[in-house]
Amino acid sequence: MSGGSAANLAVELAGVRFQNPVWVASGTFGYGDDFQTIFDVSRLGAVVTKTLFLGPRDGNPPPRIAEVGGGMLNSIGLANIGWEAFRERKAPWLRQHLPPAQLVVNVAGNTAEEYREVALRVDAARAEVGAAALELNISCPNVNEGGTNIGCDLRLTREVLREVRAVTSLPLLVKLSPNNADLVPFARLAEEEGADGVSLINTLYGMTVDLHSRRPFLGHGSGGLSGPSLLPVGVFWTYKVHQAVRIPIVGIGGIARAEDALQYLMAGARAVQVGTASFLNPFASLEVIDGIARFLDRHRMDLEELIGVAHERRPQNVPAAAAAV
Amino acid sequence: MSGGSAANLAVELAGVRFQNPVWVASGTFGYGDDFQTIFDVSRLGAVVTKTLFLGPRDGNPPPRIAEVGGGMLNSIGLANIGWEAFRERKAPWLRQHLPPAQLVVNVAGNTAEEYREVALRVDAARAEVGAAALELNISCPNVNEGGTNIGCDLRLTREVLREVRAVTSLPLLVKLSPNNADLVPFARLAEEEGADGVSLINTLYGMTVDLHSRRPFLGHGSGGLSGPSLLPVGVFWTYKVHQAVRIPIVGIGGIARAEDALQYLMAGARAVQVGTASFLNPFASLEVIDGIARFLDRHRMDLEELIGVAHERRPQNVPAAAAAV
Amino acid sequence: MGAQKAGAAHEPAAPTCVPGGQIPGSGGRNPAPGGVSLTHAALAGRERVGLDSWFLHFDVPELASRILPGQFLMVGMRPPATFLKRPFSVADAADGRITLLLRSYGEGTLEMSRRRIGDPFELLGPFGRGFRLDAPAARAVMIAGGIGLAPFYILARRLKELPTPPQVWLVYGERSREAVTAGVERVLHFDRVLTYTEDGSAGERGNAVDGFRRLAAAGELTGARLYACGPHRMLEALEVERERLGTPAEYSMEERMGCGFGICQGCAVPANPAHSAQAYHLLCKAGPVMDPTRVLWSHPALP
Amino acid sequence: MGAQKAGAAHEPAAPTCVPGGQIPGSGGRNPAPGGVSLTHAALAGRERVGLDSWFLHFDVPELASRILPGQFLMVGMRPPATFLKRPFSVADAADGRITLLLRSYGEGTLEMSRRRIGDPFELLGPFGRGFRLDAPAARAVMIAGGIGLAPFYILARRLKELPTPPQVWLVYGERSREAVTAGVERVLHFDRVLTYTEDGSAGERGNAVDGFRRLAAAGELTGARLYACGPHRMLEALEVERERLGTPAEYSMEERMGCGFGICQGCAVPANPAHSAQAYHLLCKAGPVMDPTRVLWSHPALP
Ligand SMILES: Cc1cc2nc3c(=O)[nH]c(=O)nc-3n(C[C@H](O)[C@H](O)[C@H](O)COP(=O)(O)OP(=O)(O)OC[C@H]3O[C@@H](n4cnc5c(N)ncnc54)[C@H](O)[C@@H]3O)c2cc1C
Ligand SMILES: Cc1cc2nc3c(=O)[nH]c(=O)nc-3n(C[C@H](O)[C@H](O)[C@H](O)COP(=O)(O)OP(=O)(O)OC[C@H]3O[C@@H](n4cnc5c(N)ncnc54)[C@H](O)[C@@H]3O)c2cc1C
Ligand SMILES: Cc1cc2nc3c(=O)[nH]c(=O)nc-3n(C[C@H](O)[C@H](O)[C@H](O)COP(=O)(O)O)c2cc1C
Ligand SMILES: Cc1cc2nc3c(=O)[nH]c(=O)nc-3n(C[C@H](O)[C@H](O)[C@H](O)COP(=O)(O)O)c2cc1C
Ligand code: FES
Ligand code: FES
Repeated sequence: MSGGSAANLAVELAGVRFQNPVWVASGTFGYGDDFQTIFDVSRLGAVVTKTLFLGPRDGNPPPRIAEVGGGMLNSIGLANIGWEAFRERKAPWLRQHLPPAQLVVNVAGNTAEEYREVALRVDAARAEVGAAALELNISCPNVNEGGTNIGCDLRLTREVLREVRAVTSLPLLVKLSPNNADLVPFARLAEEEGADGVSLINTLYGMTVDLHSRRPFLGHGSGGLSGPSLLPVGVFWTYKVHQAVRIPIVGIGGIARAEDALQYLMAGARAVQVGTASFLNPFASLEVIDGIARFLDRHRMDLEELIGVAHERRPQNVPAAAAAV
Repeated sequence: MSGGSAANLAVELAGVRFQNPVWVASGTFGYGDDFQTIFDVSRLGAVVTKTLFLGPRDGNPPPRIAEVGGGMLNSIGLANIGWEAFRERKAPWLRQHLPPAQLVVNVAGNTAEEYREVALRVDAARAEVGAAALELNISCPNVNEGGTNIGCDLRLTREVLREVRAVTSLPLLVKLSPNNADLVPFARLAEEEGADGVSLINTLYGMTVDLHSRRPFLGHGSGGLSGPSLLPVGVFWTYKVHQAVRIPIVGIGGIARAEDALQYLMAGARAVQVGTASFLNPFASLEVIDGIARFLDRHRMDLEELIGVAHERRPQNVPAAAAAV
Repeated sequence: MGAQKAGAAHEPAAPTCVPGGQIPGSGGRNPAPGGVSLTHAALAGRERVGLDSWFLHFDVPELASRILPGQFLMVGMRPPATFLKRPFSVADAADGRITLLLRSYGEGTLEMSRRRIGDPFELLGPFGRGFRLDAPAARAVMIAGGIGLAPFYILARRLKELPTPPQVWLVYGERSREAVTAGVERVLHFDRVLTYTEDGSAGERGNAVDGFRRLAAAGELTGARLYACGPHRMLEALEVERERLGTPAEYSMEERMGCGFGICQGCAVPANPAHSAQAYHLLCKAGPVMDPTRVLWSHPALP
Repeated sequence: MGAQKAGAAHEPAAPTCVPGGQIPGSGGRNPAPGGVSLTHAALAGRERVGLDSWFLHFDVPELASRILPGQFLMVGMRPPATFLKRPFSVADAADGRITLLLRSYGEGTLEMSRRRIGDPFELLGPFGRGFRLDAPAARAVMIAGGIGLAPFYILARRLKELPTPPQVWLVYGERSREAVTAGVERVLHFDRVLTYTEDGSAGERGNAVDGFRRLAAAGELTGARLYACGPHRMLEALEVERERLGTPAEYSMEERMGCGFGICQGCAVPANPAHSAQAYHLLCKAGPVMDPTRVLWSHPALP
């Protein structure tokens, strides 16, 4: 329920009941506590933590963000306080301010073993921190394999999934990278390996060159593109992946308004995540919740009727290899 | 030379001398003649034709374009008049209004054989139409292979390149699709197979759902994303590919102003193509030419000094697998 | 494409290439004959003329002097409020002033309706084939659905300027009294105006096609020439009636437009296979004013 | 992160979670104590005070009442002219009015400088740790480089409101006479103003650090507290001098900011390894006013 709306926004996903389908994306909401002076985070569908590694990471040198047409680039470099510091310093606040079904812990590692290790620790502390699900960020370089991005390699992805799936019974979401020719094989792989859902999409590779210094602007060189530019890309892959797998999809990319979230839901996502939009407007996620409720009210629809509706009466087929142009 | 500028904008690429590095992109300039009432097309570095198939194609049903945050989607569906009609009805006008070194003929087919056939015909008519180079659009579904996008498949790309390279001695540019985990293998393949350069990038897959009809907005379902959103993506791949191959790069994606083109040149492109920007402002390509000339004047630089300069003094390495976030 | 075939006196003056080219971004200064220019103009006037419609005025003498009735402009704001420009029929062009009739509909038009006097706009054009002025009938009957009214101010004006001006009648259908564009009555070029509203709150109850039927039944269309503009469904319904009577006609149509001048191939309108080898016309070049027999009205892709 | 450690009386009031939460988009109405609000405000006043600087005024009593000197706002326009909002120090906050001192620099600030009275803005904040008001010295010496002047109007005002107000001196360095912000003289809170310009066209020739050196040489910094704001290179040069003297100081710094409140991790400033286990401080939370000894001034990534 939201505001004066009659709409029931609750949604079941990966075996968990979320009070609404609007989550906030990893790396764009800190560990939740930065919002303590802004709004009551328990109104959200879920809070996804910044990606946690086993130990802390400093991240990349500045500048770390750049504005580009239609969004921004970031090269934060997965700076995070590490799992143990999270458990000690951040989880208690979240435990107090967030019902247990609303925390999704996002983790990663530099190797498959590191993924397993951090997943194991989250699993062991699941009750203590109140974790509803685990989200795997696989858009990370594998240090053992020349830095290949795990999320762009089916073999490395499978390896990580097996390690993690073996050590946790927490609902498991795999967050897919859009830097691929096709996301369907990754989603199928996730399904095969027992993941409970896929989140998509992470950022696209990007770079901006500073004309004054005549070199890449970001301290790290390149970065990840997020914001409005990602909306049609994320909706596209949501639609495609929905045709291919049965596990639920959490739609991410460029969501700033209820209209954007509705596109993802219609394309087949069971939940969505608001990312970069929270930077410009910290209340964006709440506005998305309220806007979805209003849409359902106005059209006298159930959330369930909305999810995937775009597949039902499409005028033309989206061809198997949706080659555009 | 441009306007009152002292800058020499001429650039050698794939064995051809172009009077300046600013071209107009395939599918965003028709066959040139639509500009006859707008400006003198001979001022451009080159005109790249709409992709020509052997025979005419009607294209996709409407709506064919949609506006999205940071750009647009199109699902034109490679509508074109076909090579023969081009040769008869369009080439004479181009021949008259464009010096021979300024026409790049962009071609494609539904199979490797069709690619060969159309390339063969262009080669045979090269003097008649005044073709300076051939650009291969490989972002096309292969009808013999379940519609797999050729440009997302190394094997299919190699097959097309071999067929085409065998039948033409025209300078050959291969236009890469960004819908891939990595563009470097495609650029390397192009180099191996004797291409004279790569053009990058084509459009990214995208979709937008119409909240009123609750179905994909475009008649075709999905489309190709172009415009400002592509700028950081194209610059990123230009930079990466420049590190990996020796054949020249033509940078494409989101170029609307000289500043955008300068980013590509600094990242290593020897020429650029202005695409969607011509829709909003048909004079965009001329403004880019003038702006580059002004930049060179102001900084007393040669175009050659500019090309690839961002690689020379970068503060940090862009790691092999430029994993962002 | 289709555009090439339909050569006639009403098409834009034969284009010539300007040697040396246009000064970029300043096309307004020195356009080729029949040429396209990008004119930077401040909003010179703004009148609300209905619930969600406005006249927007721009003082752009050079551009105004080149407009043919039925032609359109691609209109943008500075800084741009939408990525693409929006197509607008020129509602009037006289005394160095161009007038648009704007209906606020979506993001772009809403933003346009909020702009204030002095705010900067970009006007790109003129584009397209307008109405024929070389085949006047004794009576010009204009059928306007909603904002489809726009091109008829200038068409009526130009018809009245002909050596032997026709009678000009307007059949205008709207949703309701509030929606009715007050400007209709202000223009002196219409000899007769029949207003219809869906709820009967102004004029007769009904729509513009009902008006056509009434004129037809009264035998008042004999010797008339029809000019229609409105939503696709209205034109489709009208065409069924018109075909029976065989009244000569031109319809101004709408389709999403990316560029306005033939390069994006976005504005495809299904072609009548009986009259065309190709599946689609590009509306921005072949139209926006079309011979209705060239269109496949029943195509499933049309709205 | 670093922010947690530096608890002191000058940090924003201890945050409390508002049960029931904020009304989205209307945060201005009911912010938590020390809370962040998104205030929609029309530009209430605009004064050009130098070649490329302006005062922008907003009448936002609720927000104005909560500003601590040295805090900043993330400022956006409606419709947004840039994707991200831009960080601005609050230059003054009194009588329900917030004043920003704007220097037009790039796309966003240029567009801001063109906005007219009545145009809609979004003010998000207040953010960050400001200057300490609990450790006043007998003499407050403010060193401003260019637009680094901004936070010193409000700082001077608030220092003068203390029970035992310090003397307030300003050392202000600018490029040239034209660039000098005329507003400096208008504010009564400065007891002494030393102006420097690079070309000597106003005040002394030199920069703000030269001013510091002069005061140091004259022994006028004994017992003083230093407050500095300006470009990174200026602060770095200043720090070399200051360290020698050991004058207690606070520097307001700049870094690219994506959010302003700790969630994007964009605003990393290299930390002095002698005082910190982590490599970077997040400037928006740990600053923008920093104890200069906590910063690694020589880091190659800094501009
Ligand atoms: C030749 C022509 C002449 C026109 N003349 C007028 C006129 O004189 N007065 C007037 O008020 N309107 C006119 N229209 C319609 C007007 O262009 C649309 O209302 C406008 O584009 C809607 O933009 P939006 O941002 O408000 O809507 P949105 O729905 O937000 O626009 C989204 C996209 O759809 C396109 N679009 C939306 N509706 C239409 C439509 N009906 N036709 C074509 N594209 C559309 C937009 O251009 C944009 O690309 C004309 C359209 C055409 C094709
Ligand atoms: C805490 C803080 C307080 C500030 N206070 C003021 C003030 O009171 N008055 C004033 O005129 N300016 C102030 N600035 C600087 C001001 O934010 C920049 O001038 C502005 O962001 C430039 O935006 P632009 O669009 O004009 O420039 P662009 O170069 O087009 O901006 C591109 C990007 O770089 C960022 N950026 C550019 N310059 C800076 C900079 N110096 N610091 C941080 N980010 C930058 C922008 O935010 C944007 O993300 C402050 C900066 C910070 C961090
Ligand atoms: C500054 C920033 C930091 C991010 N950090 C992470 C991260 O730590 N882990 C992760 O899985 N995704 C991270 N992301 C990606 C977002 O979660 C999201 O997938 C992406 O930004 C697309 O959504 P958006 O367009 O709504 O921002 C980050 C994005 C941004 C902008
Ligand atoms: C409407 C439209 C049609 C296009 N048609 C083609 C085409 O026929 N062949 C091709 O190789 N690329 C085509 N493209 C892609 C462009 O050439 C270019 O690669 C892409 O749009 C990115 O550049 P931009 O962002 O500057 O538009 C088309 C793009 C658009 C927008
Ligand atoms: S609008 Fe671009 S071709 Fe017609
Ligand atoms: S500006 Fe986002 S964390 Fe500091």
